[in-house]
Amino acid sequence: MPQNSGATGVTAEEIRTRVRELAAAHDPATTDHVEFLGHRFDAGLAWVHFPVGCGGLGAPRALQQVAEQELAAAGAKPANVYRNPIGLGMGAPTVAVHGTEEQRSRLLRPLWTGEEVWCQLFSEPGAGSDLAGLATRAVRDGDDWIVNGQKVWTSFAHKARWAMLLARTDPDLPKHQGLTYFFLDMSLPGVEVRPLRQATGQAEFNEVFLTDVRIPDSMRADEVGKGWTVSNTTLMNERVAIGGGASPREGGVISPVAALWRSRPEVRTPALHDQVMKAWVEAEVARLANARIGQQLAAGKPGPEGSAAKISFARINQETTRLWLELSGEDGLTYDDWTMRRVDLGGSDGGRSAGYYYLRAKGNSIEGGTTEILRGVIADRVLELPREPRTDTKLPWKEIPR
Amino acid sequence: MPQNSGATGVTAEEIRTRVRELAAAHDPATTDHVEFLGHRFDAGLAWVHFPVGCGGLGAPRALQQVAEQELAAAGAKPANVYRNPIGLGMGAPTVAVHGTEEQRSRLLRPLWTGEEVWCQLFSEPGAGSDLAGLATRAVRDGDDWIVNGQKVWTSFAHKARWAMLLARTDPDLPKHQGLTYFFLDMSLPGVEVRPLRQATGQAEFNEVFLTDVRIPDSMRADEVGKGWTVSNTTLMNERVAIGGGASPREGGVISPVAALWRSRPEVRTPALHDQVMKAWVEAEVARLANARIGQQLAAGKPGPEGSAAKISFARINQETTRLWLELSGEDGLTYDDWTMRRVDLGGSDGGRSAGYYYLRAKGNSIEGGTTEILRGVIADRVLELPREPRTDTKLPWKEIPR
Amino acid sequence: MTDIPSLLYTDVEDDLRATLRGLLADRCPWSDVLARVDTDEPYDESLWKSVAEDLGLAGLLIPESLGGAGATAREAAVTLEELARAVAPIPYYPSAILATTALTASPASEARDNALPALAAGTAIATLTIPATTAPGAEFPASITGSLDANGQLHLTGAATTVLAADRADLLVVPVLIDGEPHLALVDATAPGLTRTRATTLDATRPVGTITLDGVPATAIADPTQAPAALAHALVTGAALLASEQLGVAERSLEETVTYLKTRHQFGRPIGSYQALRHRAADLWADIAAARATARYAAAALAEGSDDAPIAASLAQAYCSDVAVHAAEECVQMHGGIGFTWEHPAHLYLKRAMSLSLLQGTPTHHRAALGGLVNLPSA
Amino acid sequence: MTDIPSLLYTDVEDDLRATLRGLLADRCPWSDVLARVDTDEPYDESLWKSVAEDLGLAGLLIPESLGGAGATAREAAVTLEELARAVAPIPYYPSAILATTALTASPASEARDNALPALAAGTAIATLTIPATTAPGAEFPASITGSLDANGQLHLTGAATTVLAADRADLLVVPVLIDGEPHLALVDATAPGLTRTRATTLDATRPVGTITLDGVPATAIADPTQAPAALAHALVTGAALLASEQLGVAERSLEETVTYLKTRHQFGRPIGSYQALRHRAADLWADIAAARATARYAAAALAEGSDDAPIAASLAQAYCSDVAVHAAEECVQMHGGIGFTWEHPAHLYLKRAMSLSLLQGTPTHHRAALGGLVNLPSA
Repeated sequence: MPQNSGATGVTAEEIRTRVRELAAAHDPATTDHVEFLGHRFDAGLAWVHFPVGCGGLGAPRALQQVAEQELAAAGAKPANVYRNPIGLGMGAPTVAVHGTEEQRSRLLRPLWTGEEVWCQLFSEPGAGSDLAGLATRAVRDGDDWIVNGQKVWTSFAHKARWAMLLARTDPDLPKHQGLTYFFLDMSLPGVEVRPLRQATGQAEFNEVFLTDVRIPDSMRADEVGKGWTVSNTTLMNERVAIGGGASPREGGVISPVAALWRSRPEVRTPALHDQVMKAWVEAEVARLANARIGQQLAAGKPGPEGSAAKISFARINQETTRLWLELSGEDGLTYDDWTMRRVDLGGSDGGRSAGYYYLRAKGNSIEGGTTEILRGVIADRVLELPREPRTDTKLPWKEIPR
Repeated sequence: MPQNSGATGVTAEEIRTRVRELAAAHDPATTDHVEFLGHRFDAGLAWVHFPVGCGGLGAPRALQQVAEQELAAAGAKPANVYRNPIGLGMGAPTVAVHGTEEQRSRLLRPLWTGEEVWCQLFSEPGAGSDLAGLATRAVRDGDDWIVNGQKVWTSFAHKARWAMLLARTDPDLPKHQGLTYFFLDMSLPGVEVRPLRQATGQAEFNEVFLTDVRIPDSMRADEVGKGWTVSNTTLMNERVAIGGGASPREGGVISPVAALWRSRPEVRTPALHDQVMKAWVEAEVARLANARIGQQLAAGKPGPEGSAAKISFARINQETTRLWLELSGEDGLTYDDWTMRRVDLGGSDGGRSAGYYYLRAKGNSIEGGTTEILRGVIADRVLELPREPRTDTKLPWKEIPR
Repeated sequence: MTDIPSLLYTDVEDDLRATLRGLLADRCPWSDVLARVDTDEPYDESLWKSVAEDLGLAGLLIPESLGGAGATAREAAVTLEELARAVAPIPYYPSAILATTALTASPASEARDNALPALAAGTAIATLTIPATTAPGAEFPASITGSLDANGQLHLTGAATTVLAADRADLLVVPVLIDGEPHLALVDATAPGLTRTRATTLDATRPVGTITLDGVPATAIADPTQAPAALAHALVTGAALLASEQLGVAERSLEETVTYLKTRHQFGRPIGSYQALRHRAADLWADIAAARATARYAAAALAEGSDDAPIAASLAQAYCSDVAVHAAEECVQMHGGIGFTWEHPAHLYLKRAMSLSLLQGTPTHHRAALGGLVNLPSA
Repeated sequence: MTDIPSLLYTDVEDDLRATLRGLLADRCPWSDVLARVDTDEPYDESLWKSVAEDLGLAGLLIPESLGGAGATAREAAVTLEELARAVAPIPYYPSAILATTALTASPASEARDNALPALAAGTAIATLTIPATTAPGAEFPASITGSLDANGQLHLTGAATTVLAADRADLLVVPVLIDGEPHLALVDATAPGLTRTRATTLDATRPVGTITLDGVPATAIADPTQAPAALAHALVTGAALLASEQLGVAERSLEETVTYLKTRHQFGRPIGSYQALRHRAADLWADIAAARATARYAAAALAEGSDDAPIAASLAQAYCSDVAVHAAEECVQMHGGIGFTWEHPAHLYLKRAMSLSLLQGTPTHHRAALGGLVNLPSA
């Protein structure tokens, strides 16, 4: 966002003043939360580094922290991330950077207040790790685009009003060049959302079928053929800050395992002790590694360790939940419930049986970038190893074997 | 060997008769071993499936077993495999299949008797896994070939009179097509053998430097440009029959570890017990897997499990010797001797310190086909997975990046 | 130890496999297995009828004189391989392996000799009322006790948890303490005083449940001189043969994976052409080849009545358990997203493999037990 | 536990590293280290002089008042990282870490306060006479006993095996039992009655040997109220800081590997373009990043005098040991044949890493010890 360089000279004191004025005009204690968030947006205090009129003040990004603290001190609840995580985390920055004036003013405010939930329509059954190979077609028809295709691994699609859609507009170009990015109104005819049931029995994600959906060209983000660039803005904001802060010792999945070990001496055997200690060591090492990543970020030296952290997060969850099952003895044979139900990503899933966590952990090395892809990222970007030979980047997309 | 199809109708009884005649003419108890082996060769009892005149009778291969048993019963010692393993294992079949009449009569008899030891000059510093990429050049000059290059990982080179040499005769052809195979007299001028010291401190192998070595064309095996085909005959015979027979339980490197555990209770800890048992399980499983391979071979159904057996052999040796070091406590810090000395492959290396075996085991996953190459063999030949894209098979050799 | 029995499959075993595989391909596609998870009918009764009655496989381990096939653990092992490959939802293992071997190891008696022909015919299904996690070498269970009433009729009281096929069995083989002494008793599951529950299980194709006995009439079939050995034999047999189930699950997982690796394209080429995946698939194949030898050895040792059977059983469990879980885990991972969905069979293999690793002793347990069997004492 | 100290390197530490790395690149190439193995002079005395005297690094952990730098374990850790990267053949760890911390944890005394300035200046080299495999928490050694003669002079008798730098040390810090009570004593290695031998070691750059004492005169420097704690402090410090050596070896192994992967071609392309090797290298990098955080935490916990230091030390050993060995093993394997030759440095890293994993407690030992420290009791 070139316009947010902080050159406008907004100071922390001005932020504090604006918060005080906002709180004086709309008492956080008595104002409806959504309504208050709207006022906060209008005051430029949603994302202070966004441009004026887009919920921001064109202030330096670091001042967001000042706004949050001051608002919390004034008794204001923050935006509800659990209600609209994809919109807040990825939709907003994409709209702010690549959206037109009209798109920004239509989309950002209800996104911020949570009145309009967002989802992301990127992955397809045939395009997982190879996102740029996607097949959903958008064909120009007058002032509209007619879209057909199938998207998958879409969380929040059943609640979303808007989607970030990546579609192919020119199959004759090489794969990365023929893509265009749209903001899709999920209430349009031809959009069908079906829950996608997982190995755990429940559905955190959806499949989305797009059949002759007409998107007005006014809802295209950036230029035709620039979809890959726009999607990179979205994905750069996807990385959850795994290493954001210092979690407590025994804070993760080691916690129930350690608790079980301490509370049920009858399950203890010498060999299992070593396995529990291995899991404990892995968990504590990962905690320290994440803390170090957080310290690097805080010192303004972000490192590439995030990919490593995600790899180890998945591995530790998988190994430790398996150990949990073994320690569970007879209980390990049972499961709480296979009934299909929708569960929101990020929603609470506490209190389930060990088997649930074992199965769910299998997704950790697939979702949000497979472990294999992340290893490739480290090999490419950190170790700068030679790339594998590629045959798919220069061919017209339609000629790539699939 | 098309000529050994057994069509000559030699029977087991004839073999037995010939053995009796041989033993009657040359009493094994009193005849010098080398001399006896020479008579055995002349009687066609060296390799009964080889052609007549080449130490064989053109008999079915299965009758070799009859000859060996009958000779042993007559008190004759078998050929000394330890003295000339490469000659007996790989050289002889290569000469028999690809050699000229002249080469067979010159080479096979002293190879068999052990009077002339053989080695193999294939691998090069720049061509290990990628043998067909080798760079040693042979240039035609009248009736000779002038050879220049460097070979490596050559066991027995310092004792060998003959070598199987693979060299590049046409760098303008694709890599597999420009190779020619020679029988090299190691006593020729320009052949220099240097010991190759290993991580263990000792040298089981050699480097061989070839500088303007003149090989007469009469010592070329098969046609010019057919070297890759000939080398495959050699390599097919390289596979040591790991699964040849049933080794006893605790027969491998688990043996000293189990002995240490049994004899020194003070080293035992609960966690180490699980590690020892893991090693024991791996060893016993490998023993059974090898026995099954042997049973398949005996049933005439050779499977592709040999590659898997070699992978697990290396892994087990490596993991178990590491455990041995850990169990050794203070002794694990020490080493018996770093002094450089030559050791023959296959020679005894018993009674060394645990550290020696730990280091030596590191070679097991490299020598005779790396674990990585063997995994590729399984992926290609057993699982029939798609090959990796290759760029080196059709280019002229000289244009391949290296 | 140098004389290793044949670890190959005989022609008879190959034929058995082909017949059963054909039946299962036809009658037990994974989609049917999956659909059943959302129903209240965990067992495929019709498939049971075909396997047990039509093919006669329920009686493999029962002597011909009692209506069985008089076959050996080798054939039973092949049967379990195939059933596991198909994740078949039938109670073959608890009935035709566990309960049957407990019965055949008990002395002849009217009760036993009436039960076994029914089991052989598949018209009755039995189970052994012990927790499914019980390992060979476990102490004789003490959770059920028996006493004689005035008429000399034995009555059992107590409970057993996580009993395989608890909800389905017609006959129960019950380890029971009578006056503190170990016995086996046979119970008709419809007898008064018997209640049973079905738990929801990680492997929905293999339910367990609790059997509660409140003065249930029973017939003693093995006395203190016989019962511990009969139970031990059943547990060793069970553990040894589960390795063949593990082998079957592992094989099927790898096959599905390899098929997918050949067809799925990303970045313009089949993902099976990527070296990291090729190497992982090759390692799995190598592990499975070793697991096959080990599972075969366990079956052969049982078939021969070898003294080495307890070692072979623990060895097989110590090795094959992990191979099966690893193969199923890799099957999920190498399929990527689709492998994590309900509508793909990978999770069925994963749940079967993980559940198998907990049955009749975990690998960790069996390694520790092996230490005692091969004179490598614990610390 | 939520307050984690900085795990980053300070500017001072970065400067220290740069200086030392420059010196080692210049003065301690691996080819020199290797050549020394075939000689009878295991230590590079000239390098010691530069590191200890010129750079003043031998006194990092010694207070300024006693001639040292008054630095912390953080700087010592960076020093060890760099020395291990170079497989430097100098007795820094036994002298500047083990013996030094045993002395600084002992009360002020004439003997101690004469020794420490010499150690700080690098003019004397010391060691702690315990087996190099001794882990934190070990019982106080009983292999050496002391008694007073008629003049009140202490004399020591006994022996200690696999003592680091036994053949080189000028001063010995000796755990000794006097009348059955634990003490530390200081011994001049040239004193009468002292003999020492040097063993041939797996890591030829780090000799160990046996020290035999036969009535050797000594000076007590810590009494029973002080000696066990001083020894324990030295052992915790040693274990914690060895993790930084392990980190250094692992980093160097990976760097050598990555360089080779970029240049070595087989089948027409650099082997670093093969996915299986790329993934393995990436995993190593991830493991090393985690090891760095763990080693840094151990050093920081020592520097802060945190109660968590024993946990941090065992954690670091439990993790970093295996990372170092694995990285060195992969360095050999990914180099193929050349990595198994004497004329390539991979074996130097492998021997250092393997030897390090045995020093001051193996990973298996430290995991067991951690159980006691974090209330996860053994079975």
